[in-house]
Amino acid sequence: MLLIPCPFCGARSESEFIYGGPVRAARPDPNVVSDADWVDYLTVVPNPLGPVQEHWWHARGCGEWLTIWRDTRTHDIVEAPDEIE
Amino acid sequence: MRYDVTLQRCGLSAVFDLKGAADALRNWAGDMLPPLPDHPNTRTGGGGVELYHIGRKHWLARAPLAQEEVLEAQLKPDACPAEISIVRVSDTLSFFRITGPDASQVMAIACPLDLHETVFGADAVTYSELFGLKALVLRCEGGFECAVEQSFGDMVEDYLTLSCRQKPV
Amino acid sequence: MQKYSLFSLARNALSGHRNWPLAWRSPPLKDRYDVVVIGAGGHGLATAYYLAKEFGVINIAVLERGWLGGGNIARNTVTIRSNYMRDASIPFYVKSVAMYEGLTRELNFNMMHSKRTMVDVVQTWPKLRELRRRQLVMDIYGSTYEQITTAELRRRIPALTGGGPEARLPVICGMVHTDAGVNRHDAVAWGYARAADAMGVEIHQQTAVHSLLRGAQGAIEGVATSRGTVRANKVVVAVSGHTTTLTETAGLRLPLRTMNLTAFVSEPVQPLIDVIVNCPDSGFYFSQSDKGEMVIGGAPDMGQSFRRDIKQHVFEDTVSAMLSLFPRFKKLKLLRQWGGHLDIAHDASPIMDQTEVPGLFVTAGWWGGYKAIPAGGLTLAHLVAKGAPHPLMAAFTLDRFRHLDFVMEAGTTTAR
Amino acid sequence: MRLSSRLTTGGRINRDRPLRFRFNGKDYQGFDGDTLASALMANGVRVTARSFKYHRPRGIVGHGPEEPATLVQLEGEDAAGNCPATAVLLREGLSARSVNCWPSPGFDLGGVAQVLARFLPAGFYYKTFKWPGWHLFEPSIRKAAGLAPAPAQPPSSGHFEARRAHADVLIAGAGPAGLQAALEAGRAGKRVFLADEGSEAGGSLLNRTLSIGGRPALDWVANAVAELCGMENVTHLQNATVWAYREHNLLMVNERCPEQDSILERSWRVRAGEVVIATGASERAMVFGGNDRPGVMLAASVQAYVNRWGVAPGKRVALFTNNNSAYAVAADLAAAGLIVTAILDSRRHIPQAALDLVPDLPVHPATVAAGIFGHKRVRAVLAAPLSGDLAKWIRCDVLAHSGGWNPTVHLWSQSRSSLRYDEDLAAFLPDSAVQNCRAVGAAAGDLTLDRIVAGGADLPYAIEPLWRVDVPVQRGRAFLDIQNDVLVSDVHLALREGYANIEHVKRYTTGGMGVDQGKTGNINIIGTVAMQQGVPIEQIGTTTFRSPYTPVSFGAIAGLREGTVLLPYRHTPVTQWNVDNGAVMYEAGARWQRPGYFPKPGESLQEAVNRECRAVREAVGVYDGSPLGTFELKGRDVPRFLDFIYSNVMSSLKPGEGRYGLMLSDDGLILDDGVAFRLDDHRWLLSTSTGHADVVNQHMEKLLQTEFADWHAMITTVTSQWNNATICGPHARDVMQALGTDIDLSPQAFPFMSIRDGMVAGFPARVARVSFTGELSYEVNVAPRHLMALWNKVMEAGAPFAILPVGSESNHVLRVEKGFLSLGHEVDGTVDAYDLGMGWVMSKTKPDYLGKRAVMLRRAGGATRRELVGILPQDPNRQIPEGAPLTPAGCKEATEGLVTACVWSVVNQRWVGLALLENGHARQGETAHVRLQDEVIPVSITKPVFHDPDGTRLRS
Repeated sequence: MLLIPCPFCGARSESEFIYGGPVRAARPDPNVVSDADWVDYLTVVPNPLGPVQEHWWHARGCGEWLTIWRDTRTHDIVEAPDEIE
Repeated sequence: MRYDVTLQRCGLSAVFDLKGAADALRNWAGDMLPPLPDHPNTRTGGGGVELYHIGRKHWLARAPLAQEEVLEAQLKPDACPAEISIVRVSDTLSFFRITGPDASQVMAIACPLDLHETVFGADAVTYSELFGLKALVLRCEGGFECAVEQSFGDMVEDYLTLSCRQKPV
Repeated sequence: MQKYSLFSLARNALSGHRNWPLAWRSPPLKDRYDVVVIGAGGHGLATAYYLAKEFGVINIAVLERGWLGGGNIARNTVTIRSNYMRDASIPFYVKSVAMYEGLTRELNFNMMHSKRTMVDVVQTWPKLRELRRRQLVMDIYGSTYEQITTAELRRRIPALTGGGPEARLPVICGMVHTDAGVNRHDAVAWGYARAADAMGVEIHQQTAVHSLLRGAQGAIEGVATSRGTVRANKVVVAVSGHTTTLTETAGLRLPLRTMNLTAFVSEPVQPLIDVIVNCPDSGFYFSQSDKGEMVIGGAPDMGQSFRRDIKQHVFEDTVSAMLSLFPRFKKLKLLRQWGGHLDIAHDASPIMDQTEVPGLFVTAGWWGGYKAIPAGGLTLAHLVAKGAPHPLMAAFTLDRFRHLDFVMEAGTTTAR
Repeated sequence: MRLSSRLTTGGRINRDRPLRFRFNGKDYQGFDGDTLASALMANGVRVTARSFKYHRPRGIVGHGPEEPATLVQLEGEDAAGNCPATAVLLREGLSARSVNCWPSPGFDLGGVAQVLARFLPAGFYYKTFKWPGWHLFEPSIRKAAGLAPAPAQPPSSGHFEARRAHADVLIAGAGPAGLQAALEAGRAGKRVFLADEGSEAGGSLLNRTLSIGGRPALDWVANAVAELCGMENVTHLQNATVWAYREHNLLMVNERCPEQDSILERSWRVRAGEVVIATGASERAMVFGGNDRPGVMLAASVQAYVNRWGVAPGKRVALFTNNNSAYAVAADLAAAGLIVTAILDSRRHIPQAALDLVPDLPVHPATVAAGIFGHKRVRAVLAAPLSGDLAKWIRCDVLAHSGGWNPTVHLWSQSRSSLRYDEDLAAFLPDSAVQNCRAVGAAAGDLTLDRIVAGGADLPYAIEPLWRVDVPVQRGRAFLDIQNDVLVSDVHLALREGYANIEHVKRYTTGGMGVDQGKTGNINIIGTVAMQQGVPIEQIGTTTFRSPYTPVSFGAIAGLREGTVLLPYRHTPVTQWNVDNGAVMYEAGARWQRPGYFPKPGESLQEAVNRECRAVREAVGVYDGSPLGTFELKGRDVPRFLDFIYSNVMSSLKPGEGRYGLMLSDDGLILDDGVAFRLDDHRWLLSTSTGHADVVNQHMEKLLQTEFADWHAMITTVTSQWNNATICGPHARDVMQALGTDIDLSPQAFPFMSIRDGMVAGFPARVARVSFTGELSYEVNVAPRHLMALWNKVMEAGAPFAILPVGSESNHVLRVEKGFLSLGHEVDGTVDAYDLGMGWVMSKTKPDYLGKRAVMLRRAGGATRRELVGILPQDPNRQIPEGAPLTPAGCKEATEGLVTACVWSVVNQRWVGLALLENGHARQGETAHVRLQDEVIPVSITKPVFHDPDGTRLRS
């Protein structure tokens, strides 16, 4: 169970959060992008053996959506969001 | 042997959900509310009203139920400007009090938070978990106060009862 | 290949077991093969075996970075079943179950296949509706699924004493899938390895593939390994969990995410449960091994991970769910737990195809691919040898993503 | 033979508190402070178990959780199986029985397996029992499986508890190193959590006779414990095993017999800033012929029984070692009055310091134990000089052996920190840490007290590894794993057959896979493999150290968390009324318990549902719609936000108006259907399906916080602030009037799909004209505190119109008659709005919204679509099971659709259904075929609406 740094609440137990998936490329303009690129955007996500940037929702906390960089090999959080003060 | 605590299921409080930029809120309701807490997950109080800073640009104003109509009249949820959101949520929260020497032991069963006084001080208030449910947790005289979504009230009562081996008073 | 039998066992016993031959060789690594299979797990070994047996392709190297049979096949809960929902899936799994039942004879290696049926413990009406729906579609393909009363359910699983009328989710009824079974996962890996080796397939352990090599025209040309370059015009990637790690070295993007699935076993106890128990509404399933251990699995953790980790809260949910239906297990002890990583496709259905890189084949997205090993190996071998998809796996090709025609089986039971 | 082996003095037992206990049906007596093992030994019970595969007689080997041989099952109140006798604390009335032997360990019928032993080498299962089929053999083989039976029922009294703790430092182990670390951290004011698996602190010091600063080491322990006890910031637990080390310094602790007697076991989930691993070391066995015979024991354990429990495991003890630690043991035994008949040391050169400890004892350098004489107990050991000189038998009733020491690195390894092989200690040691943890004391390789505590006096440690005895004169079987009966020859066979990796060896031979997880034996298997392959041991590596360190009961892991915490339950203010009025309640999504139907006595489900449906169609009904997800949205950008998340246009709504819409995911799947109302310029109210409320909330918050952070929209969940009673049916307006309201109810002033605030029956209310039944319908929302009162008034006001409460079953029938979709039924992840005949909901004017492009792309693919149709069984009285497949001409082949719902229509007096059917829209009027297991049912294909097709009633 991870200890996730929430910018508002500080480090909290993973059980308070809902996983929001890896951060994807910016959403292309669906009116200009090709079919292949659109499918790629919709279905392919980064799956690195190493740090991945991902969304977490502090659903049973302050409600913040935050992103962290987490190493998929060790689960170490290698980059945390800035704290709010 | 059972834990040395007193468990109470509390009645309704008047609660208003406040969202928006701090100064926008001050402009609209500043004089009717205590000063906005400036640190995350802390609270201020005054005039029977408590103000909990429980999220980014997010506060809860809480007062005895008797003050609900007065607050509603003052805060005017329907009339407030587009920049801020004020919603009456008094019925949404079901409050419990766990007090007594073993209160923190019972909380350790229910909640993952580190509630040690050096970490969770007298003015601390935050959303966390109670038996896996989203819950408001704060310190009160001699123990802790918690609130869950009203519809889960009965379940949390059952589980607090189970945890401290005694019924609420 | 030395024939294993009671007689060979007795004969060897008299010579102090000093004359057993190697189960497989460790030949020198050549620099070229017709086919290179990456990954000596269930799917990799089965693919190599059927390539040799069914399609006469024997110049094959199976490259394994660790020890053969050491990946997910060493970590799974050996549940073999065919109770799926879609026309695209059911016949494939029906075939796989049938192949498993004949595997001991086919490979002359005791798989200890035990066709002991799976019993679903149903606790919600929507789940019952879904399982009934499956029952009627499965019947079309000859797979069995029958509803039984709660009384019958409790008779078949006496240890199921929870879920009474007062329970949070009272048991409604059971569904019985008589085709389901379990077997010995090590035997599957070793049996395929031994049989493939006997036909000339080379298995190279401790041989890590670092990258895929493409030629000037972009077609696959071979692989770079910890023991040097190995050339082949056909390369099969069968490395559950690490699929994208490898395919990215060829500039290929696949709709796969890698995540954790954990399992655990109890202390060995005397026989108590003789079916596979699946509790989809509570979120766990288990069976009792011949050694007496309860082999228990739950839901995966959705986060991406290569850590082979155990998520304490996910684990506790599974244990709590189990105790709510099997309270007598409170004093039963956890003996061993582990995690495995597997990859899941965007629509949670498997991917078996030749990729846009000519000559590069993948078999991936098998969360719970154990039950699919024989049919997966056979149909992939067909694709590799003939260049055209086998009808049983046509729905699992990458082509479905071109128009987002997903195969939606996700979450159809807890037992994956 | 029942001679007492209790020494007259000594031991940390309370001789004034005798305890009676039963073992295998015989009564014995021990003392407070005993373990079951020490008590059995004191009573002269030597054969205490039988082995798993060969059923050989076994005795007690160790003194702690590492015990490989003697497993017992506890009977009675605290029934539990497979417990090492060495870890069971003796208490009054304890009743235990050895596992895996019948009728008794002394006379075990299973023993015949020994005769067959040569036919049962490693892996023999794989080679045989194949013909005619495994199923013929499995039952009998399963009978032999397992050890103890599973506990027959949960503990009848007492309960388990699981709680959290937070600490600056967690220290695993309260031996000298752990106590030392706890004192330092405690004095520095840190929050310390100290957990030790033993019944008292002190670790190995409890078993030995060492001194610190010239005074008994146990005085130092007592002082340390007392000082820690005085520190507010220190939590010190005994009988508490740290069994798992997870990511981010989360550790699991299992506390047995905590202070409250009502608590059976307690687990702690401890989040620690730093972890100190002070778990000590465990002694490993020597591998030689007959090393499993009762009386062959670990040297340090013999020492422990003498010093800690005042028990003499035997009268005449021979020792066999490859390291110094056994010399301190010999000295202690001699001092306690036992006869030490020989010390066999495989080393040629023995350090003088060791010899000085035992000036008068017969030491045999360069000599190994090569066999044991005696079946159910040791009578002599065969001492074989490595020189090849004549081996000779030496009398003894106990052989105490020490193969050296393994630092207990389980937790270290579980933390994913690395190990290295240390040549000098011939053991794997902690190397580099990957989490914030450190190992201290014996766990870190500091095996002697002087290196741990200042002033500690101890014999320097030195070892020359001997992985197995390999001399020609050796006789008897040499065991590597005495719990799973794994022999050296088994490992050789595995290697011979190519199972060369240590993991293969483990799996092929089952070595180290027993309840003890190979704590004493694994290293010897690794050493044996290394010897056989002629490679250095570090190249072989270890097998994975998995949690738990020792077995933990599932009850303790779950604590209170049974079904209900996993599956919370939610109530509305009307829930109890429903129950009191005979409703059949069940799960209705999002954890809500809702009434299914309200049967009268003797009434069937169908009869009750028909009655409720008729009420709604012909008069009036009411249901509790409170669980619907409700959200208030506020802000300037709400309109464009709603236009983006709904497939149709919401921004054009005027205050007071509402609109039904679909939410799609960006890959074109239907996420939810619901209604959006505009309250005023900047305030909106969203109503979602019950089951998807949380998902929709997450979806909206994610978009607003991650994609459109600059858009100004704020969401407040008001599901439990506005509960409702939904009044539906031709007489709904009459009931509203009777309730009394200041809202103008005329269709002109308050039309379908609009919302009004006002007073209803004296309560502040928010009334919405939505309809899930197809009838005139008012959703009266009030604060939950008022709902019950409102409900009673509704029943009152409705009485003249014969109002009935209606449950989910009737709602289902009513919506099917109208062809309204249900996410669980018609929407199963494959259909889109066009398939459902709702193309109108897919805006043509909006350039972009979630799911638009995906749906276009998917349809452009040209794959055959399954489209929503109505079906009428050609036999009107024929019900069709929901989910039944439709196949071409009803043949047993690939399906072309399925029946999503089939209900008895009270308005049509026949069964009607909805179905998804390939190209269904174009097949109106045709016949389709439902394929059941042994039946084909023809159905006519119709439009998916069976009541009030143009919606005049719901608009009325």
